[in-house]
Amino acid sequence: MNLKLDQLDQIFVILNNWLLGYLPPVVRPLCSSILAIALILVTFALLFAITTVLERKGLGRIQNRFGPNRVGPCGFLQPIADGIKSLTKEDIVPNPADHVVHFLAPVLLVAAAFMAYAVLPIGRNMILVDMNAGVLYFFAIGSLMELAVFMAGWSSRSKYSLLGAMRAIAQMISYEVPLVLASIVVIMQSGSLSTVSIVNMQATYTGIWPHWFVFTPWGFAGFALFMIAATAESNRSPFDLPEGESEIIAGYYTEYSGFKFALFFLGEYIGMFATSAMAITLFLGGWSAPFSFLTWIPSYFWFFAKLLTIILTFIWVRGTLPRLRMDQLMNLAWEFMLPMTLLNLLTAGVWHFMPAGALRWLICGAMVVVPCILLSRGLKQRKKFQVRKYRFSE
Amino acid sequence: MVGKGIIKGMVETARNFLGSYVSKQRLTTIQYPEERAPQIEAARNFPFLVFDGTDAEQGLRCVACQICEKECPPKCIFIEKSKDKKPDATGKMQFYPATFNIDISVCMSCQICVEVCPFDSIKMDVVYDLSNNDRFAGLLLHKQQLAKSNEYYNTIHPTEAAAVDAHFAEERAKAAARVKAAAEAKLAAEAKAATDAKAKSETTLADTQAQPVGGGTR
Amino acid sequence: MSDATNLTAQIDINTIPALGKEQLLELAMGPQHPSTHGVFRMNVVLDGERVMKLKPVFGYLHRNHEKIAESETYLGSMPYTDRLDYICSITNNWAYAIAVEKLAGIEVPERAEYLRVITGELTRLQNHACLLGFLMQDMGASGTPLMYAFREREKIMDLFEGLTGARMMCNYLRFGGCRVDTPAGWMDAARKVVAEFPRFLDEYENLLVGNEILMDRTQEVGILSKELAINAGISGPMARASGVDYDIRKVDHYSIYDRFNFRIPLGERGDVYDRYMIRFLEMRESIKILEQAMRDIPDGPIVDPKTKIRGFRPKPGEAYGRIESPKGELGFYLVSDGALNPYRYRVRPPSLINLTVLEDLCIGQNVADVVVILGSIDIVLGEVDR
Amino acid sequence: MNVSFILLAIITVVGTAAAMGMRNAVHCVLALTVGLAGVAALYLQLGAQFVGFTQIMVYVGAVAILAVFAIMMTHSPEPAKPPTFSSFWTVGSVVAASVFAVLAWAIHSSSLAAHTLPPQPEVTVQQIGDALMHRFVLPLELMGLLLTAALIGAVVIAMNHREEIK
Repeated sequence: MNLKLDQLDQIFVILNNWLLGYLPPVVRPLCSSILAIALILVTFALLFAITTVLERKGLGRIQNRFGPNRVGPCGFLQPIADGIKSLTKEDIVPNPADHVVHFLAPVLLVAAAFMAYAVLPIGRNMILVDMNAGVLYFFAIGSLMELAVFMAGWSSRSKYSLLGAMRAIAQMISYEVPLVLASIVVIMQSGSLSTVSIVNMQATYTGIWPHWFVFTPWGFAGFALFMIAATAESNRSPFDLPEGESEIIAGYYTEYSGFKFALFFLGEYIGMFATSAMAITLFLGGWSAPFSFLTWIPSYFWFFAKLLTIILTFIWVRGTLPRLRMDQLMNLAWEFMLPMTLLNLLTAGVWHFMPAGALRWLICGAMVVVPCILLSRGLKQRKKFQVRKYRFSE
Repeated sequence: MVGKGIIKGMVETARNFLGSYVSKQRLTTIQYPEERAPQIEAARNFPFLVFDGTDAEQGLRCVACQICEKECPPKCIFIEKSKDKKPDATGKMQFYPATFNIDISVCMSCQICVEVCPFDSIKMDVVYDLSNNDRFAGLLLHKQQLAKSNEYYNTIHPTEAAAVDAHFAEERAKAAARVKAAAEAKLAAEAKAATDAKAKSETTLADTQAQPVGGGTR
Repeated sequence: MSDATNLTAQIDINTIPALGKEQLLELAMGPQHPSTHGVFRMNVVLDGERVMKLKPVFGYLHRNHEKIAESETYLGSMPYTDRLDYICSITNNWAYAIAVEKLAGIEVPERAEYLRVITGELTRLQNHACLLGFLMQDMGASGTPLMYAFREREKIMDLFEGLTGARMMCNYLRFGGCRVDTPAGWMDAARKVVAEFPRFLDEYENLLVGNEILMDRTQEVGILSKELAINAGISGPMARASGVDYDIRKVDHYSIYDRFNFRIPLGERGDVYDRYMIRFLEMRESIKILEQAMRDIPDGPIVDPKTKIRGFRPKPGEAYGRIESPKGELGFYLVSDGALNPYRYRVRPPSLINLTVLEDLCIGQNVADVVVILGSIDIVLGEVDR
Repeated sequence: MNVSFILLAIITVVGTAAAMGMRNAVHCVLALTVGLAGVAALYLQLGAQFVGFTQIMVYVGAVAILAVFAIMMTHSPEPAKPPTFSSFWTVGSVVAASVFAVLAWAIHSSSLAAHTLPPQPEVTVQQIGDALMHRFVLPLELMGLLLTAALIGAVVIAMNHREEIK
């Protein structure tokens, strides 16, 4: 029984090896990577399709309406209709636009977004490349997306696109700092930049409890900070200023239509999944099960379950919050996120050198919570915002 | 503490998310082609012409007095009076509209034509799926499309139609009495009928003003 | 403020005291823009994202309302007033009816006055609910508050349909009363809607009133000083948010408003948050009025029997009728020369006059604030352009 | 060498050459980005993952963006049309030639030129970290101090600027 479950867990690895067995050894590495890449492309494109439906339906339910429910069972074939629509739409390129760059921007965006998956362990032994510098690779690829966004905004020759691109780049650069700083605590603790060894470290258990980094004070703070920064990095509400539709139409992709527009959507969602997957890898134990007695469930199931949970949270947040303003966004990054991530680094160091026990928990917890409260209170007081009382005239 | 308001909001949306699955109060959407909103009696959309009996040509109540044409604020009604006469709803000989067109692309559903009509012949319809491929000819409704039976009127506005029917029954009874009287005094009949018609139109007018059409008070 | 005939009006960039011309970005927000509340254009000059100058351009929706009314009978203009501020048609009817009643000296029966107050306050509820939703939409809240507001508005519109036959273009009031009386069961349905409305307000309060992002976005943004509000003739909730204690329901005591016990909320700062909250609090006061009116409504005729539907000719003279519409002071000025149609017909639209201070509110703010400020003014382009 | 090296070298050279030759400043930056990415790929080909990714992150992600920002801040809508030959060419060639000479001398005199490459050990990030933390700890800490000071300075400037607006 146990053996069979293990086989189920490793089914993709086994299938891969079995298929490659029929090929001459010379082409095996190449074919193996092509197979894996194709699988990742298909899986995450499919996840994108499902997410669009889930998002629209979820937002619909949050807003007390149905959401798409006409195409296919419960509207779940809606992405196919959307895809056909965007494929058959006319591809309009503005006349003064820089045609080459205008064309390259969505391609680069999607390519960069997909490249990030190379170092994300989707399941046990399921990773494209186990790199020594995996985390570094991820952030390096992430910075390519900024370039794509700039290219889109600049090449459109539209003021709205340009404003959107400026906003997007400023936002992505600002939030890359806390994003990287928030993930450094994990690297400090695990002593490795390899995503595989980071997950392997977390996939051990004390009793039934896993050693996920999120279950430590610095890990929790790091996770929260990482998620806030990731929301901003992937331009999700409430940080969706670059495409703030009520202000600058659609931001940097205002002048895109048809399938290129769809590619931007694809790129954004794929990027969002990638950052979420990175958060899972760094803090939520990657593919490891939340309890030791649940380890018999295949590892990739846990990975996607965690990913879906994060996506649903993104949708929930989007359905609730209004958008921030540019200066407030920047203030949040530089005045709250940055000091907090730096303090979190210190906390992680203290945690590392203190003996395990309740005292360590207490001190490190205080080191995270107290500055957070002080900082947010200080910011709130300086801005003087409050729920006001009103006078009435009879 | 920063974040309290945000968390409160998140709880509220979660409540609505779940609530939309259990409570009809939260999910008010009606799935249009399959489900339809319940018919509201007072609803109004575009005008139509009422006819009595089965023959739309013969039973048409409209006497082509052209008041509605004159009073219509956007001037979307076009009437051409007939040359000959036919008996109207109370059996009196009247003109009838040779042409009666309403351009519903111009009509703004204000119901003023209904309020000013002294003959209870133009009423508001409730149909709303009137989309058409031809935006000019397709939205110009002619007499044949406009004429709808009194039974139909009774189904869409029962209270109002009952009042109108009662009024007509009274008028018909009066007219019958008049016919009877006319048979007794044949000579004076024609002159008398002329004055009666005038009087009748005035009483109807006063009636419409005192108790406007459309309400449930009558 | 703007020249409707000169739609291509551009800003003379040389008049702006700034670093230099090449630093500035001219941006035409609208007429095709998601958050201009209709067809409206703002020619904005930006330094980065700061607004240095703003020129509102309107008139895209101009449809000759006043001139049409001068060639139309008095009654014939009534349905056209629905289309001024198409969110609150009944209050438009009301202001026009008051003007004509003053002109012709018509009395309104008791029950009709109560019906007017009830429908008018329901209109205020739905207008304010929608406005808060639209404002949040402009702030990028992906439509959730707007959909909640629309859910409630739907209930009020169902009431309007049950009473007047139409959901938006009610065309309900007549000179000297109302067009129809309430059908059976309507008043109970209305009581139910009004009784349930506070629940929506509580929900709204939970969702947004304490929200930090909302406070950050709206507080100290778009401040309208009390002096400017008075000098520019601002009225309605916008003036009251700046602390001007001016509500025509209290000032004029028109209709039967002096019989009801209600309060006027007043703001201090005059920023977007105050304008937002004043409307929120006004809804609570409206509910109070509605509860009292529904309790006290007497039986009786609903229209003055003396008024004629056809051939209505007021004596020569002039009259100005005004009410506190949800957006501010809505007035109609009529001159009669004894004919079937008014000699002069003029609307004092609150949206237009409140909009005139837009540039003063926006200068120095962010682009993102411009749409929020515009949203907080609460305009309906049907009324601005007429 | 092998095919991939030649390919990457061509990309790098073409990219940097295009960066010099193109008229539109933004195109130049984009071409330069291609060149820098090519260099990063060369690093990766040599097995230096850390350096390669840092190259992408710093040069493609940050420096290129900084460059386009600088161009956009000072941009004029029409790209200026400088004359094909300018007096700066001589100066430029002299600088280029001297840089080339210095580099060529350095390569020539170094042990690399001996054509006897020692078996390359796999350099892991761990080793780089160890080296930084033991042998080069003082320079690293100094650099870190400098950068942290810069970062805090940036924050302080940002904070002051906000109050100035008010």
